[in-house]
Amino acid sequence: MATSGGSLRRYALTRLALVIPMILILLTVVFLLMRVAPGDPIQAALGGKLSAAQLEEKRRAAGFTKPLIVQYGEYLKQVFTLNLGTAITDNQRITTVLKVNGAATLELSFTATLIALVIGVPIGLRAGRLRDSAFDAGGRLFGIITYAAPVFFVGLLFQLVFSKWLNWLPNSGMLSPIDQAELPAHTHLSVVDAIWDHNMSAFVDSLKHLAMPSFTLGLLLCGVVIRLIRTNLIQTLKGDYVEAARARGVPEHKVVMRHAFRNALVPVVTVMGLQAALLLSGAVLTEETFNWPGIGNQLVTYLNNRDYTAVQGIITIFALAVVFISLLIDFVNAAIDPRVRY
Amino acid sequence: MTAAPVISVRDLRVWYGTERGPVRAVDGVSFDVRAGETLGLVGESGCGKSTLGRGILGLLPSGSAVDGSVRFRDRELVGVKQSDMREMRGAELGLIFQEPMTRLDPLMRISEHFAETLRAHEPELNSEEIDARSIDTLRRMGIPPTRFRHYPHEFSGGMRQRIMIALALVLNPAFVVADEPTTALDVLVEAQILSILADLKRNFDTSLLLITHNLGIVAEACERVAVMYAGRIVEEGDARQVFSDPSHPYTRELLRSTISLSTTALHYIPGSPPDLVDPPSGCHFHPRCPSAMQVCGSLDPVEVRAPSGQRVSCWLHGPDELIPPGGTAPLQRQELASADEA
Amino acid sequence: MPTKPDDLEVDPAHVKPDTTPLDDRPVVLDVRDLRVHFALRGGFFDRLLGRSSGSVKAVDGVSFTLRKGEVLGLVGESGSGKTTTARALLGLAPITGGTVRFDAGPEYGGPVELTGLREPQFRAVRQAIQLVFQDPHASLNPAMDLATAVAHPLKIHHITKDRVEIDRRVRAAFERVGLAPVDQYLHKYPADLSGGQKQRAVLARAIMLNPALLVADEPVSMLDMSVRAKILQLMLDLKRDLGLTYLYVTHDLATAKFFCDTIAIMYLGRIVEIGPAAQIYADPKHPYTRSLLAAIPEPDPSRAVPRNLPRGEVPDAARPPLGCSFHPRCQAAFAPCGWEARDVNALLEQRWTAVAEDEYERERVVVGDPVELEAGLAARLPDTRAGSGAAVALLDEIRRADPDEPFWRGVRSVEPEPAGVRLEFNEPVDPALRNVGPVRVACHLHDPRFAPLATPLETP
Amino acid sequence: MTAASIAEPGGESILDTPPPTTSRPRGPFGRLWQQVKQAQGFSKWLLWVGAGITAVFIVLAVFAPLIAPYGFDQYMAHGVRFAKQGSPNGSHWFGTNVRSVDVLSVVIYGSRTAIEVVMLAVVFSLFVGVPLGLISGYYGGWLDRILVLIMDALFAFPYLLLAIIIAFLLQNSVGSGVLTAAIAITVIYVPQYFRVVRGQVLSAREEPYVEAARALGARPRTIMGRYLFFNVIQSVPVIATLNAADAILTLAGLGFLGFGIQPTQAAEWGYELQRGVADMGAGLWWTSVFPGIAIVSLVTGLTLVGEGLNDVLNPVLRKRSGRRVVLPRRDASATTLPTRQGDNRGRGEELA
Repeated sequence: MATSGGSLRRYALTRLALVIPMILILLTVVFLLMRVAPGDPIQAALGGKLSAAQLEEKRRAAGFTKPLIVQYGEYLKQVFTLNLGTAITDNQRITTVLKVNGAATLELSFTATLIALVIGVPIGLRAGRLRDSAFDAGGRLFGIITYAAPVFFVGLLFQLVFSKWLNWLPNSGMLSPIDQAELPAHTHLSVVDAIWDHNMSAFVDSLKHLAMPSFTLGLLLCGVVIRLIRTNLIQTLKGDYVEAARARGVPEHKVVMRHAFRNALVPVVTVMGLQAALLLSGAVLTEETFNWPGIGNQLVTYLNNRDYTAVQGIITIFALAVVFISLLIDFVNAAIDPRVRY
Repeated sequence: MTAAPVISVRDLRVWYGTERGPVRAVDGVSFDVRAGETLGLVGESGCGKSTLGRGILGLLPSGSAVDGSVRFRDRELVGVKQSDMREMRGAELGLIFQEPMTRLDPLMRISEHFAETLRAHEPELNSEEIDARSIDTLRRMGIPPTRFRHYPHEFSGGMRQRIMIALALVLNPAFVVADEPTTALDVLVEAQILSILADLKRNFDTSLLLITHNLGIVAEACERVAVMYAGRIVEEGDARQVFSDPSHPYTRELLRSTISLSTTALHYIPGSPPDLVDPPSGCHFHPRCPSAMQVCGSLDPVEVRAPSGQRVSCWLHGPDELIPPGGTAPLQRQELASADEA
Repeated sequence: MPTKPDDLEVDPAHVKPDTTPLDDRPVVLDVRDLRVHFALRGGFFDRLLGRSSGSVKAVDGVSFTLRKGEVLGLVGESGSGKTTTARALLGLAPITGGTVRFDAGPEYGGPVELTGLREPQFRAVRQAIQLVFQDPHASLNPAMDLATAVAHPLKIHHITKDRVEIDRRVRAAFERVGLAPVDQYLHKYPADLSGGQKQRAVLARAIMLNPALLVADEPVSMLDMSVRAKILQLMLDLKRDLGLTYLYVTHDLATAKFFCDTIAIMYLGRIVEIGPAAQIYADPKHPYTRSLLAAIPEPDPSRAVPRNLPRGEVPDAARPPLGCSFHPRCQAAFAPCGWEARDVNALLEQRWTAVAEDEYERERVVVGDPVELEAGLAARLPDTRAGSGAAVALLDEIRRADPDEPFWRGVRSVEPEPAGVRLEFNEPVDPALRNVGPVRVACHLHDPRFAPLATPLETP
Repeated sequence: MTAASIAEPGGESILDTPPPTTSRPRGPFGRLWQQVKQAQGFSKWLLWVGAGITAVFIVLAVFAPLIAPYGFDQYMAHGVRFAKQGSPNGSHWFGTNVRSVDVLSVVIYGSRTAIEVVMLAVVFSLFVGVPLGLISGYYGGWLDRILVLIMDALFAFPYLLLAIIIAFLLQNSVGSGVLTAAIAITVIYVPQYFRVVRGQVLSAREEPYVEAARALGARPRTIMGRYLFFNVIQSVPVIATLNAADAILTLAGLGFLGFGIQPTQAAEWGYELQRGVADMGAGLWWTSVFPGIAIVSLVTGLTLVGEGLNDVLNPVLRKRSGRRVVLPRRDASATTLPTRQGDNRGRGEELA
């Protein structure tokens, strides 16, 4: 047991090696899902617009006539060469979609996570510490209701109040058309681009556009954060080492923050990593509600157009994102918990 | 005995709530521990000995009720403010736990545990002083300085218990409660820890309340012993005296049923310890006592000084003037069903 | 002084009616060179590169025989492999080597070789061998009432489906273990019972199938002092009445002394001493047995004596010491016991625990923090000021401070090198069990080849 | 493998207080009910308020045809077409929507759809997830490793996207009704049951009572059925209720994105919200606010039940006791004698 000298680097290498099978499994799942689909992707996307001969030509060009195993190999090759193909319906390269729309999604998710943490962590901490107090009850109810309210409904209400009635914030979109036209896309993150360009009006405009979507998504995540922190804190506060710290006369706030909270963080971070799935799902709905030009919004468009290639490409991106996030989470945990590294 | 008591407990009661009603874990207990003395508190599981130990340090679950008096030197500890109690814990009153494996925060280095403890009570210390004092205390417990910055999981159970003892002693408390400190350890390690505890008063001039279920440990490490049964101390006195000439029937039966290397015949006490939610009337031991009299089931025994010098609460030792007429007749009991015994 | 209740007192002489000498009774269990090795689950990276991450030798060559009606005590600390040995006999831990011959007589189907049995075949053996666990609470299914739990072995082995018959047998078993009046206990759940009652129920379940051998893994260690004797007594009664044979696994030498005919002391997967209980307690031969016996706190203040305890703790079974596993802790260890590179770390740590802070700092500068030394017969201690000879001087100083330290008996040579100092050790010899009087001991002190070396030793 | 766990004789854990003498009703459901009844304080409030809300929706769902004033796709009555996007009034309390359908009726019939889908999905995923978890956890080995990888992959995948794709793929073969939605939702919840049950099995498998069953010679099937199952499903009620809440959100999400149940098949709240987006821009709030409130209420109700159950059933969160003890005054007890005349030592030295 007492093997000393295990290093973070060694752990990181091991963990990285594990990524490969995980990616392969996810890719296989994606591929199978898309290919066992009944019906013909080309027919579905372009049927009616082209003649039968043209469709057949397209089919061959897209490789749908080859055996499934060959298609699978080609798909994997595509992914590992970071070329996800071209959408059938609008001829956009999926990598371009990732760059442009992905940035919008990133901007939204990042801000929403930040909001969720800023609101959720203090509430969860206090609720867990003052278990069964009025604050705890209130905090839990707040968490339950924010989670229970679908993002699109909250979004609609926000739109009704802040946009329609109060007229404070723009109803939808990422930037006003005028800023959209002026602002060069360095990163496709509108807030960052505005700062990059020292463009004050675009900066304010982008923040105004960001406010409602990010709050909507943030509130959803916030419910999860409160619940997680509260439950895990209650658990770690019962820990033997917490009682031992109290018995040594360590001040209560240090007992809570240094012992209980830090130990609670390990499971919290793990579950938060799994909640990446929630974040991305919520992002799709939020983007749809606020017409935010994110990747989820784009996905829905392609789905409605029956564009299999594009859908497959975007799903692949999501899958890779999930793997990346879980990797990140494990590294964070290894940094917090010395036991993980062995 | 000339030394003044460091801890003086009078008529202490600690009850805590359960769904079935209050548990009378400690129900009117009095004893003293003098400077540099080790008092063994011995009893079976569930007799309230751990609750008593924690009650002295004010470490009780919420919802517990405490009354009576605990005086530490010239300060009353029952009813003292939580913040004052915290300042005394660690600095004046130490606690050593049963299970060393879980008592150290797994995310903190040993050095950080010491720094936290010392900073909480002596904020004027700088980090060199903290390190020097911690390493010195650890060394006296047999932990090499090379392992000062290791994490808890890199130590074995015995080492962790040594670290826990060092953590309890680094502030030189005048009084330490050791709650079954060796129960979770192997017999050789147990012996090592016991010899460390026996050296305490030589090296640290600390008074010790050693809570244990093991009479052998009391014989080994304590000058005086208090025997606890069902929330009360039934006998207390010089360890040699109590072991060679027990005054209370429970002490006597407990000694006889203990299996040791010199045991030649099996002996046991019929019945099992009572439920402390609803303990028997009068002397709590009377249903199991081979010497029970009529009075034992109806009146609480009064503490008297036995001829051999120890304090004992048993009607066999009087005072005769308080026993109602006919009270000394043997108690008639129903035959115990054999399974009630265990 | 009231008189003691004699009816509760049991003279152990009365519970052993079988007067046949132990050696003449049939052998029920014959274990030869039993090995239980667990492959260490290495990191993914190791497996990827095909690196073996070794194995834990939980049980490493254990041999003993158990005759009908005998009680064999398998005694050791945690990590000694005693529980793994017990579990292996029931097929709950994989037997990776050796032979285990079980022969409880024709009524149990004659002799069986347990090594190599597959799980379905083992299930039949488990009618004849039963296991009692340490924690009576955890070994009963919380969702099953006592009657169902005790009757379950009958259903599992398809003994009978007749409800009346099942009920009769369950009641008989309850009576037998003292859970009476039976009706009061039949439909209780484990959570409603005290520890002793639960252990009685476990025993009732164990005797349901009329086993020949009962493996009891610390059956009383979680019970209160005042209850232990009752359960031990019950076990003795069952043995007498049902003709059982016991393998009693425990860390508690006191109950073992009372309970067992034969004692086997285990340390790190091996038996270090085995023999008749009376002999072992009267005249322990192995230094480990001696320290165990000396370490038991006796409930008699007048007998408490200062003792010379072995240092340190049971080492990691994944990387056991060379030679005799006990040598790093043994005060009597000498040249052939297996001294090696890893012991240098222990020596330094022991030194630095004893000396003052400034001295420690000074010496640490010379040789640096102890690094994890691999097992081996040569150790190189670095010298940060190469060529100054400080490391050699430090070793000399350590030796001068405590010339009786057993470590030095294992050192063959100390050679200064350009960048430090090289220590070489004597060739390690694995101690084998050998007859010493009526007992068998695995210790070089009792080996005539080495015994002459054991007296204060001249070191090179 | 060193000094980890040996006997703990005085261990104050298991044999701490002698058990109560009365036997309690048991069996898995008896035990569950027993614990639910013991809920106290806020947990009790959570449980009962949640159960109340949920019960209201169940009543609405069961008796929808009797309660709803009109059918879920009825846009005219007595030969008169309802107003298009009419505001709430006496005959249409919640107004009418863009299809001239009565919003109140849609909301009521929506609860029927929601509860149908959720019940189907929960039952399906229980039937798939629990046995898989049991088998995977008990046997371990390569089967376990493969199942875990697949389930983890499914679990980590954005669940809404998964549901969309499944629904999208099933559209052609199964259609776009209740069953498709239920299957799509089942696929995303199976991994949760699998993970939880497998985790519980892994820890229960190490329990001595399971090893004892093996030592008795029980077959794996018996061990799983008699020893593991009832001890492992303790946490299933909690996940099932929380998942049911979650499933309603997923169903609504599917509807909102246009991949859910079509309005010709059944009334569905998410779809109504999608149609309401345009109305909202025009200030017509009622077409979306009422279905929205219905979603929030039902999800809240189910979540409250789940949280309440979690408080009660989860051993980690369960409190040992809620009641404060008040010590009776000493002199109230006649048997306690205040005089301690026998003691003539220690007392006098009380203060130095």
